[in-house]
Amino acid sequence: STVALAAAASADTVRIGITQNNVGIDSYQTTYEQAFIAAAEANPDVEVIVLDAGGDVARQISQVQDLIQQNVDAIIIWPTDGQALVPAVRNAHREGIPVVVTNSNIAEAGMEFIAAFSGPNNIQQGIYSAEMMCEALGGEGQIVQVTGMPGYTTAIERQKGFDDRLAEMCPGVTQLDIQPGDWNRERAQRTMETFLTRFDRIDGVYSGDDNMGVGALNAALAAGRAEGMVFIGATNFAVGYDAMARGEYWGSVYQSPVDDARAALQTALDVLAGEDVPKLNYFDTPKITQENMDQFDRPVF
Amino acid sequence: MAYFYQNPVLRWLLRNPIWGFVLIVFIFFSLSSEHFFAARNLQNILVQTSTIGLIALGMTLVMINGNIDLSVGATLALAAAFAVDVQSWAMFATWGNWQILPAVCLALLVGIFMGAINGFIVWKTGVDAFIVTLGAMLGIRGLVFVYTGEQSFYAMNFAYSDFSALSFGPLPVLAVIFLLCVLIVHWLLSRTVHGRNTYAVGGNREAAVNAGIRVGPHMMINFMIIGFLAALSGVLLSTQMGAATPNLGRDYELWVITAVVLGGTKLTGGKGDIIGTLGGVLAIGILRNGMNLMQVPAFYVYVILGSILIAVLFLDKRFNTSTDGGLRL
Amino acid sequence: MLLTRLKAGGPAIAKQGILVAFVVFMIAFSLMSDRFLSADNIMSVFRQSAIIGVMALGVTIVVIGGNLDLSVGSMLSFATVLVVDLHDKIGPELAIPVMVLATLCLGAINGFLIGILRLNSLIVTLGMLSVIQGLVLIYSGGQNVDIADQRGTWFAMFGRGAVFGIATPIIIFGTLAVVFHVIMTTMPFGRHVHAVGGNPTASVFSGIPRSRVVFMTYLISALCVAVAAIILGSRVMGSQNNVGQGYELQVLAAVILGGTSLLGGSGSILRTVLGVLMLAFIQNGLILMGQPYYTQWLVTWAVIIIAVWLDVAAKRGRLFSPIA
Amino acid sequence: MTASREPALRLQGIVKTFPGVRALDGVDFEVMPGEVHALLGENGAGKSTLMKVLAGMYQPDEGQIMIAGHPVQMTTPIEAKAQGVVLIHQELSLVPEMSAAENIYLGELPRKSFGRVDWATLEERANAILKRLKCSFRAEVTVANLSIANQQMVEIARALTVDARVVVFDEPTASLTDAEKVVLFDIINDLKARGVGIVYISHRMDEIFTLSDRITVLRDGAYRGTLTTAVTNEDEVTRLMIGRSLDLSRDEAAPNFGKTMLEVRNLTCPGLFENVSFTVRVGEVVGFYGLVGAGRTEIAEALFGLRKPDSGEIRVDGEAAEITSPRAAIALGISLVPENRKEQGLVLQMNCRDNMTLPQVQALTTGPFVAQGAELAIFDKYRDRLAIKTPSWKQSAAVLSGGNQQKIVIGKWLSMTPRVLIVDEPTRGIDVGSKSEIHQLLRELAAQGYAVIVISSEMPEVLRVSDRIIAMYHGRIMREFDIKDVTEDSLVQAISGISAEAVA
Ligand SMILES: Nc1ncnc2c1ncn2[C@@H]1O[C@H](COP(=O)(O)OP(=O)(O)OP(=O)(O)O)[C@@H](O)[C@H]1O
Ligand SMILES: Nc1ncnc2c1ncn2[C@@H]1O[C@H](COP(=O)(O)OP(=O)(O)OP(=O)(O)O)[C@@H](O)[C@H]1O
Ligand SMILES: [Mg+2]
Ligand SMILES: [Mg+2]
Repeated sequence: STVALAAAASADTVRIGITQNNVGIDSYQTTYEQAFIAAAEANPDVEVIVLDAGGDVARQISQVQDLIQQNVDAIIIWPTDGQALVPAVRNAHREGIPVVVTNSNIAEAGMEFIAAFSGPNNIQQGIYSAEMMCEALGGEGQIVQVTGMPGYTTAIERQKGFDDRLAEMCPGVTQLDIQPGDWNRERAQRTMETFLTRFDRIDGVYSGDDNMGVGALNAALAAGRAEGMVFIGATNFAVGYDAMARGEYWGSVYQSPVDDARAALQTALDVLAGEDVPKLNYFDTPKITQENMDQFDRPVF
Repeated sequence: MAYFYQNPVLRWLLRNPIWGFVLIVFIFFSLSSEHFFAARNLQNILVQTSTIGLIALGMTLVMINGNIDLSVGATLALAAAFAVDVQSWAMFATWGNWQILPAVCLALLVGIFMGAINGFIVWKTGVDAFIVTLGAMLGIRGLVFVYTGEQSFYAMNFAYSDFSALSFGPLPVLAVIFLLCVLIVHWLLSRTVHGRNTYAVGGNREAAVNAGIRVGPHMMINFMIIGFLAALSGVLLSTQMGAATPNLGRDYELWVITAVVLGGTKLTGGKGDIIGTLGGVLAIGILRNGMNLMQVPAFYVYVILGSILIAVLFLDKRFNTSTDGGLRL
Repeated sequence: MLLTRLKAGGPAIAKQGILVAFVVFMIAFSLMSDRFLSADNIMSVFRQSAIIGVMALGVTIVVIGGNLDLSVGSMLSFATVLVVDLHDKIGPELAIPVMVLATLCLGAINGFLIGILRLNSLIVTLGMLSVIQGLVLIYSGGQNVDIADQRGTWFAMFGRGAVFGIATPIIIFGTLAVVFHVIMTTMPFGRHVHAVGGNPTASVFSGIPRSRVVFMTYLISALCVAVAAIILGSRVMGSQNNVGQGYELQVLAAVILGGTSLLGGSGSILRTVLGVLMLAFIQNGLILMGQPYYTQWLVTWAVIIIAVWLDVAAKRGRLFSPIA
Repeated sequence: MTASREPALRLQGIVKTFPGVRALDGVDFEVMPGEVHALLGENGAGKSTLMKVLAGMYQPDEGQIMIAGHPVQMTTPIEAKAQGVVLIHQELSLVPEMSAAENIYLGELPRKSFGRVDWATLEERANAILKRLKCSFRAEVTVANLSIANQQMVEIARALTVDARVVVFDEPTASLTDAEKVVLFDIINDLKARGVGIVYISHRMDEIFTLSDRITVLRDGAYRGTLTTAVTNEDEVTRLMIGRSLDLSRDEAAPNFGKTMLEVRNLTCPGLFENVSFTVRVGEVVGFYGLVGAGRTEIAEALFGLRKPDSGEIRVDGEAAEITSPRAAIALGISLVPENRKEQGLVLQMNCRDNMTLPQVQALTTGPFVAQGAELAIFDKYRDRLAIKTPSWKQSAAVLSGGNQQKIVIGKWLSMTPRVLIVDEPTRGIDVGSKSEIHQLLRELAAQGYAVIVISSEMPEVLRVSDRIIAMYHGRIMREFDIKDVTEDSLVQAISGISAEAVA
């Protein structure tokens, strides 16, 4: 994950530091990191410093400080928490180091201090999922939701997008309960098992990502109740893609970590090159369903 | 070799191997990273250390007492949430920057209160502190989520986050507060009757009871102190972030305990001091910082940090011959 | 009523504080949710608790031996990633033994550092928690691993199968619990573990191979993790690098709830099972009632303290600690 | 002591039960100011329990405590202290990591402003007390570094810190040397002269008769009677205590020594003992006598594989033995009853039976399982033989009285039927009845063909059980006496190093 490409750092080499949220917690982040490093390696003028906050805000703040201390040319941050990084970003801004926020956005108060945001729109993803759910159920039914780790931005945003849009678009669909699956497939499976005991009728399940979604699917399959149940996730994982191919999984949101990483690096380079970069660079995260899945590559993670 | 044992500095280092270790990693990183040995970075290390460090001070007291507190991470998060949220309460709307004051006070009180609850339960029920605080670790985190409704709070008032950028001469204000607390707790532990009783209670609880020390309230006070310090740590952390997040401080208890044990405090109580604890937290702080600067890959950081922990423990064992009087046990 | 009984020394049942707490709590929950005591739900909770449960059995033995094992969480990640990853590469019949051996090696490292070198178990296993987490990530490159053909492998039987209508995880958990209970209560090894945990010095004076005993407890703990990993891998048919994160504390909570003393020397396998079930039922019951996760945490807090308090009070013969 | 005065302390009808045990069954007891009142009873009779009730550590189920004529409630040790009741514990109640001074003033360290410890005052006062007790160490030294005897002196020093009305000494001399005993007795007489009421618990009759004014005897938790020391005798006290007279004679059957079972040559452990050579024959009891710290325990530890000697040779039954662990020692047929029962002898939370069979549990099996019946048989045998008082084998060792704990440890090692039995201070804290039984037992064991080593700091004990006495001083063997040639004077001289020059 570390690359110090420019052994003899030439004058026009740019040094970019990145601090990521929690590499290794899931394949998405790992693939992102690999793609990021690969993209940097492909560019001889870039030297990157790759750090990981391990999910801890305080550690991420120190890493930003450490990057400022090393006088990098730009900092890319994958915030562990959108609110809490604002002062750190402000510090970098004061030191004249441009900050690009990647993957999940920083809070409103920090927007004036960043050069740009690059990443998916998690709220939009929640909206997409709600729309798919609504469509799949034909506007009527009872669903449950398995969310990510409580308190983390991505989990909160997806849930918010989903809840709001569902209520607005499909008042006929009721959410029976929402419980966390901690981004953990086994945990999601357990949660779903309890849902299955508790509710005699579940028409649909929305999960904060496909990893958990497949956990929920496993539980329903084991209980013999998967038939006709609509499973919708987000961040299409390979397992989700395969389940979709088998016809067990209804749909998800396609989000490529490779695109995500490349976009972040490119945005940083654009900023450094002095180009006019829009503040919000959302990359496309389309709906993927059983119908249109052949238009997408099977995710590598 | 004889010189080795006679030189007072070396002898001191042998008894406090963690400081020897701090010295070694300090020199190592100074040589291997051009960015390490810079005033700015050393300030960073102090600030970064202060979070875990403040709690570790309290943990030293609690552990010398023969107890432990696993709920500090959650207490930290709860206090941070209060510190940030209370500022925006309507009743303080007209206070200007002064609205920070009641917020911080309330946050610290919450910390003390949580400590008091833990201490009271340990005192009255006689249930082991490990269990009481393991429960509280989950429960207080639950309170955090109830209170925050799963959201992060942020401080509208930038004065709050600017506070952490202040400095006294070369020292950032957070480092100053930390060092001050180090001095106070060191003084408390080594000079006062309460401090000596802390050792007595941990060294032989029954003897302390027999000698008429009010062991229950005594332990409760130490839990309140660690509650206060955890809350203070949470407040300071939230000034760095200008925000409070519900997952703040997860796993901190484990790092704090690690630092304190590395600093020579015994888990069974009765032995330990603040100087060692300071060494312990600095060791972890310097390692983290140094590995960031040297861009050690994330996966290897886990391996290195864990191995070093064990290695330091091993060295400590080598240098501090235990009290079994040469018996082969 | 309970109080006066406690004071009087009480009948044997009142001394099983945890059992009393368990029963009271089960009754309370069944009043609040009609699904709670259904056969389906009970089976489902038993099955869910098998993974934590099997690990808790091993940790109970470690704790009775006077030590802690916090590395079981990341060791579970390690073992599950390994067995799932190897499943498609070398087939389950090889993957399982390779994984078990590798996990036992980790247990042996713990055992060597703690049993032979006598390093503090809390810190060593905390360090190992970190080291092993790193090893998993390095091994898998941080990628999730999955078993491609979920339907066609006999590996599925460990987590998803059933024998005579009883889910395999329950059978495995139950069998291990009985075996370990027998070992700990009726075999010399069990006696040795109790002695070493209770008073290591006196054990050595009695000619007990203290180092070897402690070493063995860590091997057993690792073995339990390996078994848990087989159940987990088979149940999920895949693994994340951090599946076991945080399990160490859940396991420890269950062990403690079962009344095993952290000071070592006393504890019981069967009561650990009770502790495991109690935690699982709390989680399950509160979800059945539609309570949010933080309520579950708050209730767990209260239940842990009250149950252990009852237990301690029963042993002591009075409700409040006599300490002034 | 005029009869009209109020007793300094009066206990009336004290009842205290523990699960399964009625430890105190309506005990009456009183101490007048300026009186030394001895409390006697077998192991487990309830002496310590009664005193713990007095000191606020246990709550009595029934009964009343009156201090200077006023009924009081002693719910905590703090209250007891406030009432002027000081208890010197049977088991040391010290904080090992702290200095002697701090231990002496534990709970009432002198303060300066801001709650600081007034170190100067503390050390000055503590040193003054230690001087009164004629202790050779300074108050600044850490307690863990003191010998057991000196730790006992620290415990005793506590009695002198407060203006006590009643001071209770619970077996204070169990680990003191004669010189220290003399000092202690002076202190007790001094307290007595100042009108303090004193409760003195001991199993040593000579002390009781030297010190006390009256003697109260407990038996099985019940009050048996009070005697005036001046008009009674040991026999009467003993009969009241154990219901029969004691035979303190030495059986003079002609000893029948066999082959040399244990031979030690030039064993050296620098700083602990040097050039130690001796032999023990089958059928022989060899007593090791010396002052505390003479290095006898360390020799035993070396023989038991717990300590690595620098040089020297150990031969068991004629064969050179490499003893690297207690396991190896046990395999060679060596048993060691260690000096410190709580730390080295027992797993306190384990039950009595399991404690007793611990060293052989691996051998006591049917198939892979522990043969619990065989275990129980062993336990029953030694419980009867040693008269161990416990409600059941299930009782955890922690709650046994000190003397009964010691018996469990002895039983544990006897049941191993060793070839060489080493006992280190075997009767510390054991009542006179059991003590004489243990002495007899040791003699019998020798007669049955064991080679026995007895380490003791009590002269009557070594004189009574040994066939040969080895006198040690500062890690060296000063002299060997045959029991027929020994005189008390020569023994005292040998262990105080007086004859060192003569021998060297
Ligand atoms: N905490 C306790 N729980 C249960 N039983 C106890 C407890 N403390 C003491 N006992 C029992 O009470 C009885 C009296 O014990 P105590 O210690 O008072 O005897 P003692 O007269 O001091 O004996 P010794 O001379 O051996 O010191 C014993 O049978 C002992 O086993
Ligand atoms: N007054 C003293 N000053 C310094 N060291 C001492 C003193 N008394 C004893 N020691 C040391 O403390 C250690 C433990 O002494 P302890 O009281 O157990 O006697 P011991 O050597 O075991 O022999 P014994 O069986 O004769 O009591 C011994 O190694 C001795 O060297
Ligand atoms: Mg006693
Ligand atoms: Mg000795």
